[in-house]
Amino acid sequence: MEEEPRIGVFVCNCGINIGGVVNVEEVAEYATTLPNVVVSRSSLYTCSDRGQGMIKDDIDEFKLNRVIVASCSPRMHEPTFRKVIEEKGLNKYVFEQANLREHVSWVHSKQPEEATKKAKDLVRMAVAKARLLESLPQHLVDVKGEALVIGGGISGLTAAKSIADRGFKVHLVEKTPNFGGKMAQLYKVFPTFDDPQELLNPLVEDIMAHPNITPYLSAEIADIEGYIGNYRAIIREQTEEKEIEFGTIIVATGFNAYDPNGEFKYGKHQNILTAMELHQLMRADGPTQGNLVTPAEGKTPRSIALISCVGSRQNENTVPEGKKPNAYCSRVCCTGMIATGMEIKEKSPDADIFVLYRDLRTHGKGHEELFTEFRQTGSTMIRYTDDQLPMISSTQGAEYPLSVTSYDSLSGLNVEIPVDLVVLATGMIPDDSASNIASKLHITISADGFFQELHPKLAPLDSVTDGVYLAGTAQGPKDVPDSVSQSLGAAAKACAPMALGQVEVESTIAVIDEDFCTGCGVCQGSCEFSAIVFEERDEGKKVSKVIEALCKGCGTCGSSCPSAAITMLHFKDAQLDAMVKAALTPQAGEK
Amino acid sequence: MKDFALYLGCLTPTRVPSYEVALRKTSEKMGLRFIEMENTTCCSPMSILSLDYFTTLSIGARNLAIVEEMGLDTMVTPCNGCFEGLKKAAAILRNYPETLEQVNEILATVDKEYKGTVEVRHLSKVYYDEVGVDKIKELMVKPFDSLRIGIRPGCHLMKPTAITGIDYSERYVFLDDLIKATGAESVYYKHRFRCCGGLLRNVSEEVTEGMLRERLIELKKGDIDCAVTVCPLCFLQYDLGQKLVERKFKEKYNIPILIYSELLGLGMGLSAEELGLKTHRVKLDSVLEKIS
Amino acid sequence: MVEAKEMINETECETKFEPKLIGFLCNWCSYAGADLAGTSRVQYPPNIRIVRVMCTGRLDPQLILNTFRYGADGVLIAGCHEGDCHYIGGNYRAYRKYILLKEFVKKMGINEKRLRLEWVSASEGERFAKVVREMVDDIKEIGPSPFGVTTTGGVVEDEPEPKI
Amino acid sequence: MLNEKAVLVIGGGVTGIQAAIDVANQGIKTYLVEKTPSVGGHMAQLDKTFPTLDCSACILTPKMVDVARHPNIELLTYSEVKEVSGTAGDFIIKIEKKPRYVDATKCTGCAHCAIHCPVEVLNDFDEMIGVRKAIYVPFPQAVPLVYTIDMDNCIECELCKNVCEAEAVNFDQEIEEIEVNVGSIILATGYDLFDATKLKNYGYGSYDNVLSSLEFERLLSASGPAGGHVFRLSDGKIPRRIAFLQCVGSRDSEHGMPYCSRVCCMYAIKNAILAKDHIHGGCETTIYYIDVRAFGKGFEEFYQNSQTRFGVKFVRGKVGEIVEDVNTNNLIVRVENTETGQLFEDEFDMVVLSSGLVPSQGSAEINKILNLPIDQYGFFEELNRISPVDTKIEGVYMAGVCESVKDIPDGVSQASAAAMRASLKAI
Repeated sequence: MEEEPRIGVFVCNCGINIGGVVNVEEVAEYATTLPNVVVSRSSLYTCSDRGQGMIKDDIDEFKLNRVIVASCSPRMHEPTFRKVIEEKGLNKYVFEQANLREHVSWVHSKQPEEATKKAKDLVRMAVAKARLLESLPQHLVDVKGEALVIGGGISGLTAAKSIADRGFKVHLVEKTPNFGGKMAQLYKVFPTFDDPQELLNPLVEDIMAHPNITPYLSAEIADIEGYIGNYRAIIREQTEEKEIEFGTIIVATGFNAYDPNGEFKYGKHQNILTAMELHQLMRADGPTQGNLVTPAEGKTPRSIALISCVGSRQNENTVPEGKKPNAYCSRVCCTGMIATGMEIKEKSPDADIFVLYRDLRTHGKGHEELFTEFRQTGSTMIRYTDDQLPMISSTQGAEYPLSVTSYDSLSGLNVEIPVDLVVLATGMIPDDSASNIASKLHITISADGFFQELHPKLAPLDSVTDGVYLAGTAQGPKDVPDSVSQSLGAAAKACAPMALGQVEVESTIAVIDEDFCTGCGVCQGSCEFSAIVFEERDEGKKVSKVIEALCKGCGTCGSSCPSAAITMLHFKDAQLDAMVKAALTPQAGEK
Repeated sequence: MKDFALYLGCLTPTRVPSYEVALRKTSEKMGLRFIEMENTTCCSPMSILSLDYFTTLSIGARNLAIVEEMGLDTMVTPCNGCFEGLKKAAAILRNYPETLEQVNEILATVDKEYKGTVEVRHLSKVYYDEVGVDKIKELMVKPFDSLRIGIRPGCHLMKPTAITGIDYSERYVFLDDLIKATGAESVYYKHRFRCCGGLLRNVSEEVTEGMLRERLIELKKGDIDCAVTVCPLCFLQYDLGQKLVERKFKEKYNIPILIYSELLGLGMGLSAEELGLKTHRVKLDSVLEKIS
Repeated sequence: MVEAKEMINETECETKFEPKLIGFLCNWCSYAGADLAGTSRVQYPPNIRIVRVMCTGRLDPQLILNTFRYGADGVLIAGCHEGDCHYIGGNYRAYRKYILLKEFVKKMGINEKRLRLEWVSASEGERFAKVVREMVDDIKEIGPSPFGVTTTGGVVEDEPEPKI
Repeated sequence: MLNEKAVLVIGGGVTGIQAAIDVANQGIKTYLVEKTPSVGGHMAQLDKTFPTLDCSACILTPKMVDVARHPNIELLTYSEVKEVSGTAGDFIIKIEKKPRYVDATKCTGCAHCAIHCPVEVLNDFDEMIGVRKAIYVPFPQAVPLVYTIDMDNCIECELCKNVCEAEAVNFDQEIEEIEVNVGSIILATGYDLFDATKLKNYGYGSYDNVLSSLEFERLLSASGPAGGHVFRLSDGKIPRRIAFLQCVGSRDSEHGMPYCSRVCCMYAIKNAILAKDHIHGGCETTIYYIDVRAFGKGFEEFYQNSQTRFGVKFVRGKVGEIVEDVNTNNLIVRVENTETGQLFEDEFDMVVLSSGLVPSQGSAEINKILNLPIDQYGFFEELNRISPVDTKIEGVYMAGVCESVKDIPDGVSQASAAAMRASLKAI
């Protein structure tokens, strides 16, 4: 905007909060002496209706094109006052706030003179910046009312169905030929012992028959690009490729079972199974029609050992050479193991069960009760320690094919258990596709290899990229209900922008002056959000370009540009420089 | 094309003769050579598996041994039940040598030995792999374009996939291709993979008919001209069972049901009479009209 | 020679000297921390003038140098703790620049104590106040900035020269 | 663009806040009803949160402000649901707004009134450790930042009325009843802390230096009654040895609390670390546990660090009883170390009980109106394993601890989930 700045300054008493310390009248008076200030007033509560009304009237009366309120922290009321001037048709970015409460009156309450002096300085700084403020265009991006759900396990299915029911189109991509994921491979789900198929089948059928859902099976994402509201991807299903467009993404790529190869003699003897393998064995559609028999002998097992924390809570000393330890707890194995124990008891009541655990973490709804019930089956609990892992050896010709020896920290004894079957309660590891997806979507991966949420406490479903949301075990180990909750939640997150059809992206973004840009790409390296890309100009010159929708406006690129080609809107070098100069050299900031 | 040992099982010849007719007549046209098996017994019945593991396996092993004696390596059966039972037995006997040993001890009492070489295949899969979609297209002389078909693969053809080795997906089954090959359209409808309740018929009329009714309702919703299966038991349910359900619940469905081999037969120009389709309880007129 | 410069300054103004501090605070952590100092009424000397930036990563070394050029006796840069940056890693990038800047500032004959970088979270109001107190005390010891003395005389009027 | 149908969220804790925001963000009108004067719930009471040691207020306050500022959210604090009729898609709700005796539109939260108010009352927000005035905001960051007169304690001296420049105090305010029509309801009525006085052997309530975990949180909190300085309530001395007792009112069938409260292990570890951090000159912290249930993302790592980096001591054993030394007010805990099998006594300056979570009074009250099926403890029952936020009444959903005990991330995830389900009934 070329027109001469006309600034209005409104100094707030905030009751006695500011006025009690700072001489507000004096500050307001002083403001009139500053360049381009055409009106300056004080008021008791500028945020009150009366105060706001005063600002509006003055905008009309004095044709203000900049407004400064000197009151509380902008983090408190900047949005309030921005709305006020917007109602008067001014752009919200021509507002500036000086913080006279949190940064002056409340922290210098014993020094009124200094406080007043500081208040004047802050107002002068605000004016210096305000003179250079400019209206910024509002950036709205349209959001396509379609979502991509990656992964067709219970999480992906749940998310897809909700979004579709909400009225948006969903592209559901599953890499295997079937929906249901890992849950479909289970025998029963704890602690209620429901048949997973009973829960899954109706859901899958709804999905297949849903008018809003396009299912892709045995499919993969060949390519994906874009930003919130405007993504494009190429899906490869069997042989044919299809290009689709969508606005939001839900990542539900799930988990893999930890591969215990090289640990606990796994793979060395047929009767040493992982929990997943045991589930297969116990299923009615398993190789033995659900008959629980030892793979080697085809006999009903008389004695079974269940070992927990296989692939969880590891450290360098507990994993074989060359294997990366998983430090985290896999969250479901303990209850899973106890549930398995109950199921074994149900199938062969005479079998003796030995549970080897470290801490028993039956933390979910009804889990502890299940554990209590299990203990009443007279099974043996053995608490091993991570410095003495249980040892398994196969005993040729003995009555029992296997023998487990372990230290029991509760009795302080070393125990030896002859068993027919050993079941390893293996933990969860991220799906193989995780790192690939992460780099494709510019989302981060946390130390444990699972996708990293935006905030571990309050934003567990958002990724660092707007429009990309996390569901289920892709974000970290969890059981079925927790996965479902997460995926329903992720669906809600995805529905929000699609329901509104548009999202406003902050206008305070970085812009690049292509004439200055030498195409060195330093800025691209400095951008955490991959918001800067190369663009080919004619005569083959490469220049950096900011993708507005991706830019979060931190300005880091600006300070890293060796050619000073990047301007950080609303926090321009000149604007900050003016503030500093005004702060330090009063006469420079005055008329 | 190599020869296959044909294991009909009990149900097909005794209760679904039209299936046997169709499979024999069509196989000639497709150049499939089936050799009869003699002195076979009940397959390797899952109904006994839950009672005694080794007995079941031994029965299966005996049938499989016969194939070896014939100097063949592949057994083909038109029945889903036989298919799963024998396929499973073959798999277990191949994967668990100790088990095979114990089974052979039992077989020795009837002077038989099973070496574990036989592969068990389902008729429909033989159509798909050996004959192939293209060949079938060629053989079709009747226009099925207008025909909307809901497939009914039957559980024991598909599951457990690990053992049956049949790639099955909610989205797509090889049967869809086989249907398309005839020129007809294969329609997705709910419950296409759900149990028909057939095996429960001897256990509880209540349950089996309740289940079947749900299936029929979903089929009806799919608005299809006829259902097509490859399983004699499914067929019995949807054909005979349909009548019983209609009577019991005082409802009318009139969902014609065909066996895939019969569909092929019709497509190849064989007449309903030749195929003995008159043995069906549910009238096929609507379908026959559409394709004539 | 650094010491020499500093000594002159100290002799010049043995009279009560109030250092002028500029604080560049990131919007998400440190500015909020300073606000908390206010809401919890923690007192600290009124020598600091705070400039809000969205992220410390945005801070251009040239801006800092200008700040000294205009006569600041001390510059505080405060951002989110490691790993808490609202923009993932802006604070780390600020830290890199800071390391180099400190060297450079020394070469210019400015006592390195005048430039300080601190991680102050939104919950550390007390800590923010403490940092300001310390800094004010430190700089009172050192005396005014060698560039500060010009404030009475000619203000550096010319605009910052372009970088290229 | 706003939908004609609306959604009602009951409970203004972090779960309710998240649920309201996620519904409103979909362009659906949302009513958030909270019975206390401010939103924030238990999370606002916490000092820091595990496993990141994030300051609770810093991450929660922005959300509280969001919920208050959201154009689609009508925030009804100090209000209670009195009546629910109708069915999914069309519920009629009667809500009672209790009188604050302060005009919310005028009050600027300047605290002037409270400064002059002569009546001091124990502050329930501070777990009765600190005091507040009869005219009060429960805590500095309260949303809305509007003062409330607690009439049970007010002496009606009207000093507040006289000093209020904004002329906001109004003793004539009366109960206001409003009626809203919504498509669906989300319950987020949270939890209460298990009342440890039921466990006579721990002497909670009679020994000054035996604290509940929430009391300890308030001691730790910088904005709490002690300004973040941990001291003994008996004599103001700084505790040098603190014991944390796990499974107080959890995994305890004897006292009818068989379930695991899921969060105690982690908050105890967190508080043990913070105690070391807050107490200058050092402090020894010991945690007595049955199993350490560090199951969430980053929890196990946090647990390991607490031992290796911070030196928190862990002893496996459930404390049998606590005895107070009448002269020193020190506490002697009697316990069997189940790893060594030895019985022993140890003396501490302070003992913190990691009390479990129980269904809140609020849940029980709202259920008097809704009659939802509840489990043996009073948590609402879910429809089935893959509908964890659906109650057995269509159109009524739930999130957070009112369904079952869970930590904050699981709570807010569930909140978003409930928002999804609820929005389907409001479109």
